[in-house]
Amino acid sequence: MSRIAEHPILGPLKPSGREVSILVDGEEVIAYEGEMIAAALMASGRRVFRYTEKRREPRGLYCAIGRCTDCVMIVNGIPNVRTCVTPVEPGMIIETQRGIGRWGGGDHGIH
Amino acid sequence: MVFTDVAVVGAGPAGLSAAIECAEAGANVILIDENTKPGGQLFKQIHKFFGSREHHAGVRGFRIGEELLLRARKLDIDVWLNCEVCGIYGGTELWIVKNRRESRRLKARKIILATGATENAVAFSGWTLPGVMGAGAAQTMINLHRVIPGNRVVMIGSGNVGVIVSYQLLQAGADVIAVVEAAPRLGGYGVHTAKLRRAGVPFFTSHTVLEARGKESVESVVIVRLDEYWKPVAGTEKELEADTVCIAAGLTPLIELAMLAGCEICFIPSLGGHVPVHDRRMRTSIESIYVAGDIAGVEEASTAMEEGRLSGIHASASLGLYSADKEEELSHQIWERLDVLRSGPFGEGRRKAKEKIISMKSMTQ
Amino acid sequence: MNDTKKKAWQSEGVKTSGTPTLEELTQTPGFPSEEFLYAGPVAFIECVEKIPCNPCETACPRGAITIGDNITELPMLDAGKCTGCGLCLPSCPGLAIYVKDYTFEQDRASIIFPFEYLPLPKKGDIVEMVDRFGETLCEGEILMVNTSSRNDQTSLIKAAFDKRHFIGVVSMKRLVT
Amino acid sequence: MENEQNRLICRCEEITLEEIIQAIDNGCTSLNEIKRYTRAGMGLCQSRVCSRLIARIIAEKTGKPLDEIVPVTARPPSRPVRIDIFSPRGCNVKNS
Repeated sequence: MSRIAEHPILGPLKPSGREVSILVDGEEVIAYEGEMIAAALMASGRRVFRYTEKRREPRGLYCAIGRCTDCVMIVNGIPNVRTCVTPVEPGMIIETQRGIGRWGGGDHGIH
Repeated sequence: MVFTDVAVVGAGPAGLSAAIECAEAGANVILIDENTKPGGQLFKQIHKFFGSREHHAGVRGFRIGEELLLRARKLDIDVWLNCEVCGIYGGTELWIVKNRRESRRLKARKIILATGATENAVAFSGWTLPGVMGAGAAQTMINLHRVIPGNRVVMIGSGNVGVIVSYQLLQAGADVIAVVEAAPRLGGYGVHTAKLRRAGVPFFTSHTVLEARGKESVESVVIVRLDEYWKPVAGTEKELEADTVCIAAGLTPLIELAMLAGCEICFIPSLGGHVPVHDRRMRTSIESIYVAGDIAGVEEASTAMEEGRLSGIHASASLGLYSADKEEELSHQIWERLDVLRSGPFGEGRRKAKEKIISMKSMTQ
Repeated sequence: MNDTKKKAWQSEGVKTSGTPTLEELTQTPGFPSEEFLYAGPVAFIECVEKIPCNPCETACPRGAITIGDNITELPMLDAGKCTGCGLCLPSCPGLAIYVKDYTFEQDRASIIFPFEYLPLPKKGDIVEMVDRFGETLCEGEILMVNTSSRNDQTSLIKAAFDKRHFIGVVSMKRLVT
Repeated sequence: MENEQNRLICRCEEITLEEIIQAIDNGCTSLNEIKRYTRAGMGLCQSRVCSRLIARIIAEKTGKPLDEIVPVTARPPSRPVRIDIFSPRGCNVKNS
């Protein structure tokens, strides 16, 4: 889980935008503006994006194109945001979603 | 409400080609896509395409995508990005949600649906663990987002998607430790499997993934041999150290919008399942609605582009932009190429399946 | 190649092991016949399945490759016309062609093969030459690395290796960063 | 290994194989019926991931041919949208 700096076909990495800082569960993560949130998280080694409502099981990226909705997280206080199709903006606050998530974010105590 | 001659839903290889044809015919066309960029899945196809030399063979998929975008720009095609089509009414009106918060209505004389397909799942034990993903998802991560989704990958499925993505995972710097195929024979082109094999990737035919294990994400994968009735053989389990499982179990056409519109559907397993019935002009049972690409039956990007052009030509002709003779001439050229792409041991089945759909359409009329 | 491996290679085929058997290859019209196999640089077209594809046909400036109007036909190599120039290599989307020369040196044969991984080897490097299963057969000395933009990111690599492994060697082991 | 019956089929609503089979045993023979009975396919992805899996289970259990197991009824909105899209002010609400 790292960035592909050099690629035999695609050449050197051309970032989608400038380096920006986002906050993921309170930790600073450096991401590229405009890249998908899920990509930034996986590049930082994060694979668990949420825990499910019933079984409290971890989930992460599954389809990567906005269809399966498994990668949803709380983004700037809005729950159920598909991180694989939502671009990074500077200063974004991203939280692991527990269950169906809560508006405004923050832990709602199911874990 | 915005009015246009043709609305094309989906800016992948089929939709882009359709919109270009419509614009070249002189139609006002709006091309709609839910993503932030046009191109669909074409830009993650970094391998050289097969086909005839005159038509992009030997050219990498993403370069074909760049070429299509350039043509679309030159033709000044109106592309609505970040726009999800949420409804379709009376065969001519679309309800679109832009940026997930702004409703728009669009009325088109003709609608071309090029919504593509979605990846099939395999529901083994542990398939919901982070680290288990579609092969297309892994391909999106490595080739579009330039992030490796895992270092040791087990690929499920040896069809062309499975073997192409496996090769691209190697190119991205990951290790593919096994390609697992439930059937006794490999599905993809031999040239693709040979590339993997000489890179040291082992194939396990008549095998499946029994379980993905791990606490917070995949830590190991158990594979098992299948007998001739496709049942696991006890005692043949092997636990492989892996952090990622990719599922390449085929694709299903995304037909929701066609169903919403009331298009007649039929079931063609070899083309991915339920598809809208359509004729040689790619027109569905609803006169104003056309389909092109994977929604009309899962094939390849090269056939999708030809079908897109076909739908664009006929939609334009139905608006009176081409004479019957010209329409026939243009259509004939494309059908010749489609017949070539659908030939040989791999393509013949698809050609027959397509003919079956087309014969249904003629029967219902 | 040890005996079990050899047996596996002979009893399996491209649809089970992923790589064609020697029998499948020798029956393929793109594989040089015995007469030309050891006679000098020649293309090996390991295209054993009928898929609609023909760029190799026009890539050859000498007309040594024929597919015809039905592009699903297998490419047929006229090894007598082939000079082993390698122009057909990057044209093949399946990376299924390479050029080998049994007469390269007294003890060493040479191979030019397509390669799409990083890092690339450098001229003079000693690498591991592999067979169709990815098993290392012998060492190879890199003689040339061609990254011409004409080949669109498919590098062509020329290496010399022990000619006792002439039939087996098809590529080199990927290098690790 | 987790219990085979406990294996999830619908990822969104966390519906297990056992629950799907129960629904079939209780008379469900279509994707629409299974969806209403168990909620499988009613989650955010709107059955895009699991419908094919459930169709196969129905076919195996009931012998019903796959071509007769049609996709769930499509209804607008065909994509998940925020509820405020339906309010008269919907188009003016800024992403908070």
